[in-house]
Amino acid sequence: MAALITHSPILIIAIPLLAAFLTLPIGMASKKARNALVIVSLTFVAFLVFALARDISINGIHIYTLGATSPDLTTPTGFMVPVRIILEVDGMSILMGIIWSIVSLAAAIYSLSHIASETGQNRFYTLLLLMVTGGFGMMFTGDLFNLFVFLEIASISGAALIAFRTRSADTQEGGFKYIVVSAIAGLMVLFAIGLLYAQYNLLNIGALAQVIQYTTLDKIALALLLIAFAMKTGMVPLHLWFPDAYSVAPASITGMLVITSHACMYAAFRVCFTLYGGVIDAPVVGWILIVFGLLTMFVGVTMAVYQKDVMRFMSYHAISQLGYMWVGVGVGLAVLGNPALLATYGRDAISGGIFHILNHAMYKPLLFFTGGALFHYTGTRDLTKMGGLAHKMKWTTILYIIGTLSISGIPPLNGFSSKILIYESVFRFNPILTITGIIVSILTLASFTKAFHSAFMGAELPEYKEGKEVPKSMIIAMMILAAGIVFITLFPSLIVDWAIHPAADALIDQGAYINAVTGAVP
Amino acid sequence: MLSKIVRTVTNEFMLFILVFGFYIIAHGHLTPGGGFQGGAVIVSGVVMLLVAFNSQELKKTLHERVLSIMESTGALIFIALAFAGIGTAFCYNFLVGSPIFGRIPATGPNPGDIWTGGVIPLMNFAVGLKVIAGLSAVVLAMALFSSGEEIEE
Amino acid sequence: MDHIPFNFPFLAAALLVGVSFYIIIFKKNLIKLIMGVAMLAAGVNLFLVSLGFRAGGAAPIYTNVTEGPMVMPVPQALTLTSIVINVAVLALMLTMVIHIYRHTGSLDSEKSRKMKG
Amino acid sequence: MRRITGLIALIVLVGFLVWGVLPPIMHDFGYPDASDMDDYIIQNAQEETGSNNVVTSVVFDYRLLDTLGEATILFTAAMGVLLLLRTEKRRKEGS
Repeated sequence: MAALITHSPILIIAIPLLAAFLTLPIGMASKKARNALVIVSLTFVAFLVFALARDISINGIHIYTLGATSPDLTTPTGFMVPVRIILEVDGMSILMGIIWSIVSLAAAIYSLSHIASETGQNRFYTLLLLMVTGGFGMMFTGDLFNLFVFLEIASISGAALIAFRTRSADTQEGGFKYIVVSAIAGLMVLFAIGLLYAQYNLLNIGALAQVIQYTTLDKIALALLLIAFAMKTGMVPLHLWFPDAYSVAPASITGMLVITSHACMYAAFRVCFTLYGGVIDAPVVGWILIVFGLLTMFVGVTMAVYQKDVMRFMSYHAISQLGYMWVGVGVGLAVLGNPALLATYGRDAISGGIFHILNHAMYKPLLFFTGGALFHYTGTRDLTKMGGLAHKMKWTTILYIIGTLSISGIPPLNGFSSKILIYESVFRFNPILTITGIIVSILTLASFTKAFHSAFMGAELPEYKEGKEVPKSMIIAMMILAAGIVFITLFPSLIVDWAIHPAADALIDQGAYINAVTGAVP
Repeated sequence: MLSKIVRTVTNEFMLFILVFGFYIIAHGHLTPGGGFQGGAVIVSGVVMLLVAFNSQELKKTLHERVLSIMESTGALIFIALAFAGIGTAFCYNFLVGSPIFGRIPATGPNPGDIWTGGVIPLMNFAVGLKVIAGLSAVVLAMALFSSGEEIEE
Repeated sequence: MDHIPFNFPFLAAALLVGVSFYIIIFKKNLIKLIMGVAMLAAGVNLFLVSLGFRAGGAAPIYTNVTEGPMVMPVPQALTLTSIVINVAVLALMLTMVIHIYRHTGSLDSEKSRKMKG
Repeated sequence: MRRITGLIALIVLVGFLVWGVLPPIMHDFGYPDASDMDDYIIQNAQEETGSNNVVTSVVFDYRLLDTLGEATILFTAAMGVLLLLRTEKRRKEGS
């Protein structure tokens, strides 16, 4: 068990990879065995993630040096600079890992019946597992170039999966836009890595953070990194590709894509707080994040009101919700250099932003899955053609209501507990931000009620009289996420104490991250 | 399908391309090259075959199913070699000092010895297999698809 | 070859990146867009590989090398990785463009974009 | 409108890049500022990995996870291309 924990960071990345390589040969022999392989490997990975989380909450940051004579030997003996790739898992990474393990498991279960009638399933599951690998790699790595490699794995498999249904032109265009944006973002990240490498001859994030000077080249590199990651998360001036790509993918993949955009957001936070934390011009960068975050919130929700396509409508809401996280963490970044303000509300703002990532990662995939269930039942994504579906799809209706209440921040549900944390702390920084947030929240509720009305309420339409509720595995997958929402709703303070505050502290405490790399010579 | 002269020359040259690619893969730890480069050289030979003969003709000998399995095999060998070092750490080069590829060359310039490098030569072969199968499958699939031929799953 | 004026390799890489961004932003043809991405990749790769150069250095391979400084090996490894990644990206992009052409009969990004949001 | 914003963004980006890579800001070509990590690798690669080719020893030993990821990307692309170019025959319901 101890050895399992020691090696768990790389096992979490390598087991889905191994399963992906095995999926095709096994799938050619038997479909049941392939499905079992996918589910079992993802369950085992989820178990490892939770075991690692428990270890981190006891022992602090977990370090794993690949290919060294001992996994905790970060630098070669008698040498001060790390040479090998180091995986570094702290409170923030493991929170993202927990989210990703839950959502990917739910998405795999959902796919079992959602794509059961399509061709090319072996390759679909292979790519799904590769995407899981890419996501975990991005979250756990402590090396900039390795981050780029895993970013590309997640992007390429994601693009191929978006274009999975090749019968229509929309899916191909969505996939094409996604891969062009990912390729450009990836190359910008690579250029920034080159700029940093030119000056310090280092690729490790912790070691770079120790020596970084904030020269002109560092500023250009910071701008490139932030633009690239913001582009991947669909921040507003660069959001046009986002709904096109997210609305055409199979619903299970859309749920996972939401988390990959959170992973890119995590990478942006890692760059701002950990890599540049000591030298960054915090108020300027913080305000940039806040302004674009507000724009993202507002534009996303106003565009969503007009949408008739159910997945497109939800994609715009995803953009809008991502704005809350940028604002929350941006406020925390703006006061990073001021310990007093950081203690009074900065830490709470960061916690609110991170808590909102967790909540969004539960309810947004749930909503996308219900949207996929509607598509599964009716064969269309057009809201105006739906109606009266509550009569037939009881479970889906209940789950949709849970998701709606949660995304609009109705008091007892989990969306409220993170939004109130953001509102309270941001109000002390600048009240306008809170007011905008509340307006956006009201608009969200209004548009989701409208969509609910047009899809579920009213008389049964004749064309949907026949047919049954969606298959069991789709219900189970949605239940997993709904259970997450209910759990957070019931124990918000427990979650904040055990998961959110350690994650926020991990972002703020740059020294611990650096020490784990350069100080841990056994 | 191109003329008989082209086809004959292609057939003859294919052997040299295979040998050269294999040489680049096998000497990856001594001279410039390695699995990716050698694999790409061999795939260029496959592309040459594709130009000289047409894609239907080539499909009789190179089947996607076989290529997919070859690629999976290469990937599995690679990750298995990485896993094999997990006694010390993942990706550990556990063959240095052992009888297989385990010799350590003299530090500084030397003429080179094929039995060095630990797992590196083995990994070069795994990567070479994977690159050959993967890129050929991509090229062949594109050629078949654009000529209107259907591909099996 | 001791001193190259104006950091010429870096400058070439930066200009290549600029030209490719021009193509990506302003050209409507999807194949040209893909060429722009390929050029961007070439520019970034050129930048990376020229970072590792040391004046008068030999290739970092000990087989029958003459004594002297060696250029840095890590940028070359990074460039190798980046090249392979770009091959993969280009293959997938071209596949999608083949499909788009099949469905819409056009390679113009303005014409084929049906839904706008 | 879109053209003008695009043009401004392009000029700013290229301007910064060109300004950034010229000598006072960037190091002179051929004379890097720091090379600790690479010097360590050049000196110890033969002993630690047994490979004469230092680039190969970086690719397959020091940064093996990157190479694993790179090989995975090639695998992903092949899988993606074959997935997208598959036959679209409707199979019967259920698996």
